[in-house]
Amino acid sequence: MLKYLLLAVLCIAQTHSLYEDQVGKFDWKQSYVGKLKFSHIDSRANIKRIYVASEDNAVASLSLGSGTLLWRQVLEKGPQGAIVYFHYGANSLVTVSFNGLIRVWNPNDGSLLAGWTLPLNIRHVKFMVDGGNFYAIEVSSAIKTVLVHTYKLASGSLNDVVKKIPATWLTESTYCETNQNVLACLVQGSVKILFPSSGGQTQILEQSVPSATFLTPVSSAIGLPSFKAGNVVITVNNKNIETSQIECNSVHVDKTEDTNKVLAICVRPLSKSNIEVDIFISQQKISSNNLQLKTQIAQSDINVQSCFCKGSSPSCFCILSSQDHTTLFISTQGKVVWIREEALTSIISAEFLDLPVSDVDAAIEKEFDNQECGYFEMFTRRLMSQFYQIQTLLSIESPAFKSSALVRDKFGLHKLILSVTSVGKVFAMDNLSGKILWTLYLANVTPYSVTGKQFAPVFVQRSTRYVPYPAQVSILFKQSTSKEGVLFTLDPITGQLIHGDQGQKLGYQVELSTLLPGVNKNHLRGILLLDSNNQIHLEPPSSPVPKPYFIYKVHPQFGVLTGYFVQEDLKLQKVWELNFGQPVVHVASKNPVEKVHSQGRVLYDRSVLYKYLNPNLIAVATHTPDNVFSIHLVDVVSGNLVESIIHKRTMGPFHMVHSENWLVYVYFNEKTRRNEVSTVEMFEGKTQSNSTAFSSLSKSLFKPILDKQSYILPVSQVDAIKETITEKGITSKHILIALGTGSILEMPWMFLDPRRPAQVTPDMREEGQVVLEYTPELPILSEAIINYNQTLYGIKNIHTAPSGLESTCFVFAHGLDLFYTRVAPSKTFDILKEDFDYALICLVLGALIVGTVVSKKLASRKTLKQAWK
Amino acid sequence: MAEIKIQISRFAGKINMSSFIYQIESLFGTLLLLFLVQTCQGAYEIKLLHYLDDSNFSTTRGVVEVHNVDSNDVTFRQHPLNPGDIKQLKALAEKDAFYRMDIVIQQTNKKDIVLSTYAKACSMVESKLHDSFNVYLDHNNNVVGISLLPYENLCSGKHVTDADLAAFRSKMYFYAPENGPVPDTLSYIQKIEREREAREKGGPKDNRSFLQKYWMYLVPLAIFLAVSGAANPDAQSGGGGGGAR
Amino acid sequence: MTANKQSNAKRMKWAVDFTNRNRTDLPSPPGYCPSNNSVQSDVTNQTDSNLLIKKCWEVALAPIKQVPMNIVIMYMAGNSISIFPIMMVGMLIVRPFKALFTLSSSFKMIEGHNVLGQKCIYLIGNIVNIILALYKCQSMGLLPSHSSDWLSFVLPQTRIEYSAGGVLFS
Amino acid sequence: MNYYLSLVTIVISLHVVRSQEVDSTQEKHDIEGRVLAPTHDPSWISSTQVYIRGGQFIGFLKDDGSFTIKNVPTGSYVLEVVNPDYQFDPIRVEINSKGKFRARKVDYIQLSKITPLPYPLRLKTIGKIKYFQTREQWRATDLLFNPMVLMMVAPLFLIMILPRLMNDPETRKEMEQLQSMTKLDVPEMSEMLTSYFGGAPKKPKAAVKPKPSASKLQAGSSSG
Repeated sequence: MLKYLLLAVLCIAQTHSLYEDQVGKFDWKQSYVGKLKFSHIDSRANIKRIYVASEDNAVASLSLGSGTLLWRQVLEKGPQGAIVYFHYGANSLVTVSFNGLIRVWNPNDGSLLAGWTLPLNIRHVKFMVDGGNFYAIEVSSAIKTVLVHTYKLASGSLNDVVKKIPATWLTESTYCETNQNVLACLVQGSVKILFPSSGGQTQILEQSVPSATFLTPVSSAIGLPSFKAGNVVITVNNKNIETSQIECNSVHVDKTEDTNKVLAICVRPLSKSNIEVDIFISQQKISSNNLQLKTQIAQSDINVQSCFCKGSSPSCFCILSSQDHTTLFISTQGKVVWIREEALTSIISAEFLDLPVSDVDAAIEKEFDNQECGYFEMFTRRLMSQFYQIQTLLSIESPAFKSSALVRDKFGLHKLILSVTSVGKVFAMDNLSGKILWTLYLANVTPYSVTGKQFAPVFVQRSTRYVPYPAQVSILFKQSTSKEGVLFTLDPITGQLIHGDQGQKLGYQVELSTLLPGVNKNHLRGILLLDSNNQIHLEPPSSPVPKPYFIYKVHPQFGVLTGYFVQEDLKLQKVWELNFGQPVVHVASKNPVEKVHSQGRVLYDRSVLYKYLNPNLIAVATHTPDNVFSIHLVDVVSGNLVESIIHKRTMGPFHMVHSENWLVYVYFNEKTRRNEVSTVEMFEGKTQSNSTAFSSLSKSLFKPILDKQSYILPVSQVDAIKETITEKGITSKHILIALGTGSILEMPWMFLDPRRPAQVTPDMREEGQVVLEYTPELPILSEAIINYNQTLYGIKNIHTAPSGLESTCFVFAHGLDLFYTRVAPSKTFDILKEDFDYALICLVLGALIVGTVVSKKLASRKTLKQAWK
Repeated sequence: MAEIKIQISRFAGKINMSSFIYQIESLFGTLLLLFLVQTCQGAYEIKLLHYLDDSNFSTTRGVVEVHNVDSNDVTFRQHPLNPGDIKQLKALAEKDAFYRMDIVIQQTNKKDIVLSTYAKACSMVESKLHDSFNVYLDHNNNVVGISLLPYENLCSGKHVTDADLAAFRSKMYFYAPENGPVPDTLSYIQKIEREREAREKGGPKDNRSFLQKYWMYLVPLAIFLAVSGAANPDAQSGGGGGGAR
Repeated sequence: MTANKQSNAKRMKWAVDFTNRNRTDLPSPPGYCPSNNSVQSDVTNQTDSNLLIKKCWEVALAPIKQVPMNIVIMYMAGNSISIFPIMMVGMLIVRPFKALFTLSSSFKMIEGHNVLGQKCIYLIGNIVNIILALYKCQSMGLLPSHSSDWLSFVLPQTRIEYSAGGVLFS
Repeated sequence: MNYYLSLVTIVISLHVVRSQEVDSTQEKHDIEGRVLAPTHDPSWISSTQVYIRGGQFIGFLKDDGSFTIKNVPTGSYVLEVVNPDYQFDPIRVEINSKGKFRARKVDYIQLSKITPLPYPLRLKTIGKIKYFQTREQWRATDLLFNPMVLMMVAPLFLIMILPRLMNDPETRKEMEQLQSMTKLDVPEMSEMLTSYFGGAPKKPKAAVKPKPSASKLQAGSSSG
């Protein structure tokens, strides 16, 4: 046992691990909380902080000055953990989750002070916290009473008898809200204000608001619980009602220090990067400021989360949250203090893009641009470009240096991460620093949904390699209203939209889209779009379509797969159809940029087992209600079912990776109550029937050799899996597994190999290859956790991309945290080590040279002496 | 079948916990199951339709009666091609177009399943309508897909007479899905057990003498010494000569 | 250069010192008889050819003699590929080849003699050595004799049909 | 046939749905326990959570390290302590329908093997997680005992020291004796061959003249 463990440790040590001094050198992590739901600014404490609760079930504390995260606790995943009530007061934070859990947090470090369950159905209950008591208010229109349950906040023990406030005015349509210690109900054109926490006879205030159709609580200073009913802002000030009419969607109510007058702050967006902040005192606009933002936000609505004001001529600081999940901290004086891009928690697509070459290199490339010119001209060009190079070397003010920040480096390690979020916001980030280079807000769009996951296709139509032409990327969304497709085409380096703000409206519903392999004369790759009438559209229309071209469609609900042949006139001819009759949970095709270097696998007797590298092979996973999980390997050109593999008594979540000639999938085995990883590797055999070309049609009779193996993955949950990818495919592959506990595990393919022998014989070892004996349980080694102690919450997906170095692969994981790093599955064999000692090697070389010279002298002297003897 | 029974017993376990109504229901289910087990071996029919041009109109090619899936027991009843059909098929082959088929699986008391498959028309012609069907089944023995495989996979452009294209000669094979792998814990535990036992016993004592154990190292050493001794005088003389000069 | 000249000058000085002496006046060392020289050569002439042939055989047999030594070296080197075994094997291969190319010069000393037999033995010995070295290479896995050795030259298959598609958007 | 089978599936799945519904209205239980402090730094409390099903149920720690996972339905769960710096063994907790708890060690390989653990749970760290490789330190002994260095040094020793030893006249004499002994033992093959081949032409040929190279050779052999 120990022997195998030792072997495993050795293998890991060979493959990958980080040194402690490399922390943060190749990686960065950014922590987010998600779209703000509740917030509170603690301005009175010595350390000014902001406490927030988000749509992503996170409770956190931010520093007021910089917006950095001080602590964060993430509650239960999914709707069960949704935070429905949030309160800050008296050195405690209170949250109520949808599952009925009331938790009291220590605001200083985020540890739990108390936690208890509310014994009520949470759906019809409003909450309020007042003086160490927790009130759950049931508004029951059936018995025409408001029931107030009082609990001790610290323990959850029922504090008092249930207080019953008779309310004969309650109807089915009555809508109630709480703010601070006040309950407000909107009843047929009037707002009733109750004070459930006050003892004795309950006083009910009433304000008629004839035109109001909705009632929302408004952010307000302590002691000024306010609501907005229609256009009227109702403020309860010391058991008196004050109303003010402000034409503004989002307001904050506060009071001025000296005059004690009610003050309202109103924020409205003017454009995508411009907002207006107005201050009203007694409905009089006293100041108006225009704020220029460094990001793009949704123009539709902006919500004032909370504010704090000071001074007699009031100057306030406010937290705003916009529809596109951006959190802003501004001062009403017209300054943006900080911006948090919380939309980054909802990334649905990400792409690594090349940066343009530097101006100097571009000049050199221009030199070789057109070959038709004569020798003399070429010579002068050469001279010119060299002169230019010298010039740029000498003068720092040269224009070449100004744009040097965003240029490609020698090893292709500097790239741009383009991420598209489900709210329609697009980000470009620098992969080395994680800095946001530009943002773009695409209005009125929603992402597509594919097997339960949100998805917006991103097409890299042209990289930066074709110098006179700029790089071009297209993003496909659907319009929120008409469900028709919209194509946004942009230059990824600058973030400029090519077809304007509204994008290119396609005028049809897109069913399927793909990037074509060929380029047109402008080096632009075309996009093929399939509408709901099976009509092919090309974008740009003149794009070349390869021949013969086949298209397959997967109907996920019914499990029907249909294959089409694209005819000369771009009409589809249905050629094959499979019907699994089971819902499809996952479809895994190979990464189109993947390259496979080795066409076979060397066995220990030095013969070759050729890989079955079918570019048209996909893996379709279906799951039946009786918990049978099936993997179907389908050749999408011939429509052949290469193999079907079934796993009985299994449950999701399923994750699958399909690469080269193998398949890895993870599932939960219900019978043995553990997560299992199965791997399938496909081989053509010891000979290759056609070593130059692969044709699915002529290979339809052929059945590959399948090797299958299963391993126990001793973890409780897997959130995502992905394979590493490198430029030429020479480097060995690793599987990145995002665990539910927030780590990303790098698992060498060697461990998952289905051909791990049951017993390693000595002649297997002799060949110098590392052969691992089969062990059913995979080792989880802490050295293989690429994010070390930086826990990542709720990883949704991992993206990998090749770098310019063959050894190195980029990894970008996103969820509530963003994490970027680079991994070298076969170690960095093509670059000197980070800790390479240049001084030592120079020293040694110098010493050797000196030694040779000296010893030569000595030797000649000795021979002379010898001759004299 | 065994699987189904296991499922029954599994659910039978649940019944004890739940109410009486469930018991009756599952009893009914069990009975139904047992009934089905007896009768569901019934045969079904597969209707074959083919397209002899690029249009969307298919014609009937024939019918396959499936008697028993496990023993590939099927009967083909296919219409011979008339001269017009042959001409159309040859025209398709000349265009390098596809010979497409729709396959309708007709089972009693069940919705028809329509599947499609195709082959190159030229390979169909060159294999003289000699083809086979691979029928893929799922774990419940439902037909999931069919693929048409002509006898000749590649087109070489050889001439085929019309007489060769008169009738179809077909075969049908059924493929059931494979059971997925499971972690092999049993043999691993046994191996660990064996190793532990071996460790406890302590390996077999090596009672051989020193020479017996290490002869393979000593013999080469001896040979080496002997050979170097033989070679040494020459080397010595050469060295001496060099030194004298 | 100057040093050279100096030393030259010194040597000249020396030479002058030497030549000043009259060598012919010196008496012969005891036991040395200049007239005896020719007689001795006559005696040696008889055994000379035998000695020559013996020397010749020595040269011819040298490679064969090396064989057991080489076998031992190979055995000691083992089959693992690291710098020293590789260097040894390299020597084993290069030496006989070198010897073969310098075959004629090795037997130059015995012009006129019929040394064909010796040459043959020499050749065979070297060939045996080469075969031995090749066998060693083979057992070390250095010879590209398996299909796996040519694997990295196999180009990826080009695809004939292109395909694309996926799950329908909703 | 397939129709019937699918009907069966429906019946079965109906049962599954029912049983799940039963589960959801089942009694909920609270799993209790305590995580023993792995370090003196109090900040570990806020960075530690106890997870079930990868965060579907979470227990947060109080100041004393105690936790309660609320509203867990009956079933078998693997409980994990998530801390970025310290490792804890997972524990399998089983809650039966009567609300009895049973805790045991997680063994994914031998499912039938039960190693019971106390309940309420007491979770102790098994050590700090080692994420990083340690850099190799440069040590003189490492260099000296490097096989490469040894192989370089040993010949150097032989070349430099042995001739000095040889200078000692007694050892030299001994060596020479040894050599002469071995020389005597092994008959010279070339001599044998010469005598064998040279036996026939015993008479020296007159035409053969002593060449300078030959005489040189002679001199060389005689000196040895």
